[in-house]
Amino acid sequence: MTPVTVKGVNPADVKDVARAQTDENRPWWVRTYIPAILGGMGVTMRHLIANLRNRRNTATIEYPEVKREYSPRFRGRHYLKKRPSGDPRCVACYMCATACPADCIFIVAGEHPDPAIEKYPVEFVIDGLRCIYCGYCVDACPEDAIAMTRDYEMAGYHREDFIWDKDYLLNWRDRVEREDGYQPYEGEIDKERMSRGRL
Amino acid sequence: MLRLAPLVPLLPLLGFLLNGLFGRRLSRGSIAAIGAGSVGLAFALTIGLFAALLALPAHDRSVEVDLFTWMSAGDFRLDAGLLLDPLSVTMALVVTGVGFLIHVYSAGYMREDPGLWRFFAYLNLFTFAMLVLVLADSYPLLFVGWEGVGLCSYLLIGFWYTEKINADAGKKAFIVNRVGDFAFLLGMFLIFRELGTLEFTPVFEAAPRALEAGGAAAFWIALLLFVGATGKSAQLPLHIWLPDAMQGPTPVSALIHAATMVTAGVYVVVRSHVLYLLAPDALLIVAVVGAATAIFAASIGLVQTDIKRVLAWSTISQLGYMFLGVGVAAFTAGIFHLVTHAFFKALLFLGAGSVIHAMHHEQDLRRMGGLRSKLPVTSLTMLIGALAIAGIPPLAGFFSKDEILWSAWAGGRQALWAIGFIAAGLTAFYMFRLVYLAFYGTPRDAEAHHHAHESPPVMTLPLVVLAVLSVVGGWIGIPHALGEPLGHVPNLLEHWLEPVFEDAEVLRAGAGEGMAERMAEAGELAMEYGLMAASIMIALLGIGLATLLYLRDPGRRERLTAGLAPLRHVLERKYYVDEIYHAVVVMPYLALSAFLWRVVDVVLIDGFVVRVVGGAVTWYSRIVSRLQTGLVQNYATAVFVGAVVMLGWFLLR
Amino acid sequence: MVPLSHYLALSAVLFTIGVLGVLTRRNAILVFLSIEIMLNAVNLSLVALTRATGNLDGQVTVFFVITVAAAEAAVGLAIVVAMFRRRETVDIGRFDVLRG
Amino acid sequence: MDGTQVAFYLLAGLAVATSVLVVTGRNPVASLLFLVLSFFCLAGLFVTLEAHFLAAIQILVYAGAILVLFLFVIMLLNLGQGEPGLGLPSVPVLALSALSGLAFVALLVFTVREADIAPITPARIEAVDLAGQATVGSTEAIGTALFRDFLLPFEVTSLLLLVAMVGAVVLAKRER
Amino acid sequence: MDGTGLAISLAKAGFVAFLLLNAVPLLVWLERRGAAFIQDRIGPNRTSIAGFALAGLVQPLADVVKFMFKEDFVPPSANRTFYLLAPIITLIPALMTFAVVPFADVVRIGERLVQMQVADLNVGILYVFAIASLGVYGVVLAGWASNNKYSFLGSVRASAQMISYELSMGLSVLGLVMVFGTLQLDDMVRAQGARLFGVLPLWGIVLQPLGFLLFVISVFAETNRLPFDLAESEAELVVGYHTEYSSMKFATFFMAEYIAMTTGAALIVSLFLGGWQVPFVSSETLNGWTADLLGPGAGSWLAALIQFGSFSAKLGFFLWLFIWVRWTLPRFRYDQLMRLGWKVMLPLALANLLVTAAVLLVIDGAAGR
Repeated sequence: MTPVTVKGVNPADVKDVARAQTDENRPWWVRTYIPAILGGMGVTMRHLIANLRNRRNTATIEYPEVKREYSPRFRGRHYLKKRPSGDPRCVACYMCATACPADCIFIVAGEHPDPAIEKYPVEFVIDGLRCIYCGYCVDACPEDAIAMTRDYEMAGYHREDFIWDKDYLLNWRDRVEREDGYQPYEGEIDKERMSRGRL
Repeated sequence: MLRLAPLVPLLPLLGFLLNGLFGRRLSRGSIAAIGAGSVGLAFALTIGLFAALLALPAHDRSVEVDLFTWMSAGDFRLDAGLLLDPLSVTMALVVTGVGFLIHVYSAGYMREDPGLWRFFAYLNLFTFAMLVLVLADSYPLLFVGWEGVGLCSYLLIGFWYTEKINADAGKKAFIVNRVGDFAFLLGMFLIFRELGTLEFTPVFEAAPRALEAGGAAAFWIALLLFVGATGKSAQLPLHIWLPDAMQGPTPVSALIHAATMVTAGVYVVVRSHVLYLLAPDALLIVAVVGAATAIFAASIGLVQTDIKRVLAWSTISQLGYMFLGVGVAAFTAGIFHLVTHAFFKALLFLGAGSVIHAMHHEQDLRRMGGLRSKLPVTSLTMLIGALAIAGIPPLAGFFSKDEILWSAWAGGRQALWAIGFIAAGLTAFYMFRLVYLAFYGTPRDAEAHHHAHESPPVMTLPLVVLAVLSVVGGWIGIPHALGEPLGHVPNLLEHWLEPVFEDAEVLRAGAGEGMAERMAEAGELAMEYGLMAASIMIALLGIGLATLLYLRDPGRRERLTAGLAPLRHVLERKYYVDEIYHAVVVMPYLALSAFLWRVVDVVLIDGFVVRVVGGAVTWYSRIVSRLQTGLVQNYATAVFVGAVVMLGWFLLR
Repeated sequence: MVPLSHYLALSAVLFTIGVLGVLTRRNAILVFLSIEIMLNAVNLSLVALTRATGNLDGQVTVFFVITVAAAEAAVGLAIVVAMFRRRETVDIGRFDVLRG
Repeated sequence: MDGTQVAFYLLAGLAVATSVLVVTGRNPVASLLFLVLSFFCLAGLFVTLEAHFLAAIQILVYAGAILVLFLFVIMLLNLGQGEPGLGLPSVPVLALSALSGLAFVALLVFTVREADIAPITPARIEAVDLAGQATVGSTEAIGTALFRDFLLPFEVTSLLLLVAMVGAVVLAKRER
Repeated sequence: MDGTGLAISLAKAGFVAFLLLNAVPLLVWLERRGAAFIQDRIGPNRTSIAGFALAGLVQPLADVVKFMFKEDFVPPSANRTFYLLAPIITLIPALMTFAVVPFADVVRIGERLVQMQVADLNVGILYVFAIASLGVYGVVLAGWASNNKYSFLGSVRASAQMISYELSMGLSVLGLVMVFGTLQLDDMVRAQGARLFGVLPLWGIVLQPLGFLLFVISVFAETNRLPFDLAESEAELVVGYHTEYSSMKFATFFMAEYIAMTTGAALIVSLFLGGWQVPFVSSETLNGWTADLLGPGAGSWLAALIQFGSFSAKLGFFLWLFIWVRWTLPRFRYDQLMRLGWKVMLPLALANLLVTAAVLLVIDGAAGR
């Protein structure tokens, strides 16, 4: 039998490792596995005692009271930004709906009374159950009208609760305080880096 | 202390279990330590037993240690137990002591063998079985040990079983032994029929009362037991297995086929001496067979070229001596020779093993020579062994052999004495032939000689110990004739064994032959000295002849052998015994088998019986099968209804 | 105290129930179960007789009966399984030829 | 009517009832479970006869091992639902069996009544206990009997079990 | 048996049943909290009654309520009778086994000496094995009656496992039976009051260390606890034989497992750790002290209480061991399990038996029997 050689590995070493791992070459007390079992039980017991002494080790976050601090760029539930007048900043350009990979944004455009603004969304609906929270809509928006929050507590009793219409998207943050999450990039754009796929 | 006696056999058994079950996983060092250590401990314990027995008054030195009820069927009840008396303890000392030395030696000799664990397991098992044999308190238990040692002998002869010749040798030993064992069993059954028990103490108490001295029952019991002994101790005509047994590893040859197992036959006869004294005819047969074997084997030993086979034939011859001694009712002398023989023959075998080891498994004497310078310790110890077996005073062999010869003479068996006497000369000759061929002269195989080297201390140490024993071992049994002038040196062994043979004295006195008188009559000191001198002379003569022919003048040897070619041929073919057996036993057996197969089976049974019976059944069943529905329940219902009817008839009648 | 005869009568009744099971059922498993009932009926009488006579042999026999029953169950059920493999049924009415 | 009597009649009734259910049942699993119950009753009866060791063995070996084996086979062959063709047999066979069965019981009971040795009374128990081994039915007594008087049968039984084991394996092994 | 005796027996049985059934929620709590702490978590601590969460102890109560009120669902293809019967058959043997475990020395009530043990059977340990061997029925029936292949596979595995390890369990105890020369648990416990060299308590674990190890492992296997929980291996068999069980029927299996655990631990304690023996204080000494303190009647009660405390402490340790091991060791593979059972445990148990017999023989011989 020709020995299998791997580049950069001395076959002699491999043999030694392989032999060291066969059962036959271990002393009998090791092969009863009792020392190993006791060692393992020692590990678990150490953890238990450490956790009994102080709770700082525990990984648990006691959720409703304590909340995990997420990244400032966390992509949670969307909201629509308002103009000072209270109208949505959205101009119903369909950029976000086009960019959306999950196809979850539904917009009906309407003529805006203000001639400075061409259009406005008559309807603007996001299907929260289809949305994959990728943030492309935020990037796509030319008007900085849509942004994301750090809200992840999205529970509901009915599927309909997750169809967020324009009114809801504009106003829900007034009812619940939520920090801003992912925002459109506002700094200089390095074209070269972008071309390499990094912003 | 005596209560610990069961541990003596149990320790080797434990060693066997440890090595046998876990040997594969143990290191070679621990295997040897377990193997040798268990026997060493047993030896130490045996010494303890010996001391404890010695502390008792002489007449109480027979202690039975009950172990458990072995079997009970109807009125027959047999307890397994150990009998500790001077005889059995002497044997146990030899078995464990020599056994221990050989175990130690084996650790060196078998060091590189892959089957080391198996080897030590078998050796330990053998030691266990042998101890059971010698310590047993009944014939059945003795027989267990007897068969156990036979089994181990078989296993160890065929230890290197991958070669057919070894396996065949093992089988031969086993089968030849069966013949003897069968007779032994018959002897046991006969004892049970006549005396109703098989335990030693009651048997020997009842025997003089229940058995007529010189009667047929006693004769047959003694003879059958002796046939068993000839099988185990390789006496004529069942000696053929022992030379072949040399195929086993050399320590095995030393332990089993020289020092212990083969002497079991002697032990049995001595143990049963009460029965033998009741059957003088059987005793005579023992003596004759012993003497015949002694000279027969010694003569074959003259021409063997395999170093171990020389020793094997020598062993057979020496066993013949023991039987000769026992056969003239000199039981002490027999046991004495057994003990000393164990020392020097084990020494010779181990020395031979050392030579073989040095020569890289070369056993042919013709390819050795000049090894003295290469193997100083081995050659020196071998020389001591050869001197001891040749019967040169004051080495061990001299005292024991001479006592046997003297007993033969004094017992009125001058003819037997003469045979033994000549055999002693032959012994001295072939032993020195061996020594000269192996260690002296010029190397005949320069290549092997060049590579030869002395064995490691673990092998030479047992040699040295045994050599010392071969020198001083005889001093425990210095005859009165010599002891008195030397300042009242007592015959320790005789004194020690005396309680065992007390009853023998009584019986002997009453025996019809009147041996005691004859012994007294012939027991003149002058005669004894004379015979002693004669046997020294013949030993020296044998040595001198060997020196002349093999050391000084090999040319004369050539001429001599040319002149004696036919005799030499006969000796080399071992008197054609194997061939005779082949012609007388094997061939007829094969012919009978062929007859049974071709004629009885094929023609009679298959041709006639089967066809007729089968036809009849077919015809009948065709009629009966109409009743069969094939449903078991229908039959069962019929049976049940029938049973109810019968029950009703019986109960309501 | 219950008289011995009551035990023996009970044993007889149980035995007969077992016999009838063996004779009438065609499911091999149930036949086996019925045989077990018979064995146990006999065991009961043996134990009762042991109690009445003070001779322990009866109880020892029961011990052996139980052991043998275990052996019988093992072999019997193995046969049933082997038969089922061949015939896809345990109806002993279908096991009516000596050929496999 | 003392405790033992109550226990006897209760257990006897239950044993007969469950045994009948075993024999007449349609579903093998049900039959088997009734048989377990029946064996429990028998174990109870053994206890009333002071045979504690056998009672324990009865449950340990019979209920705990042998019947589990049956259960396995029933389940593995999937006979649990009962086969339609395996109900009770035809009327003549049934009648014949029932008749002979009745006759059998009648005969046995008749015999037993005739051959009644002696009622088991406390005095008698005491006499038996004194005469016999330490306590009839104790583990020790049975062990002594097994290993002294019945040693050979005992060893033979072990051989029988080995043979049965080998036989079962050979029989049930799938042929290749 | 007179009225008082009957009442005492009933009281003892009631006490044991109460103990066992209450052990279940405690164990559930211990298991969940223990697991959490071992895994650096917190465990249940939310449920509370009037603001008292009692470190999560209220959670099992909530669980009980939940089990009781959940929908009692029977799979349509299941065999209804046996499906319903199986959990009960599993629970009963688990409960019954404890009957022979003694939990304190005798107590004096008036003139009467009362054994603190529900049933003092002269086949003691044999009874335990007999009843334990019935546990397999529940498992087999549950798996088979569910008519679900995972359940069935689980039950076949579990029963094969239980039958295999029953052997080594029985054999590992036989050594101890030989040493003590009795089958009765209370005699065994009493015998363990002796001392070795006047120092070491002569507990079963000292006499039979190997037997102890084998027995503990067997008990783990018999109770289907990790690392031997092949029967329910969640990953492959979706919890095995009780896959199809829900609500109170599932809870019954759950209870059976924990009660079996308690019983197993009680057996380990009684056989190998001196049962109710207080270490270094013999029962006589203890009774003497308490009698001096309170008089013979009440004194025996106090002594029994102390002994019960000792028993409970040891029991608690082993119950904890069950949990501890569960959260330490991974599950065996099935072939490994069988190999361990038949090729390691059984030969070891037999060897242990042989060696014990040999040693006893030698000791008896040396004692000049």
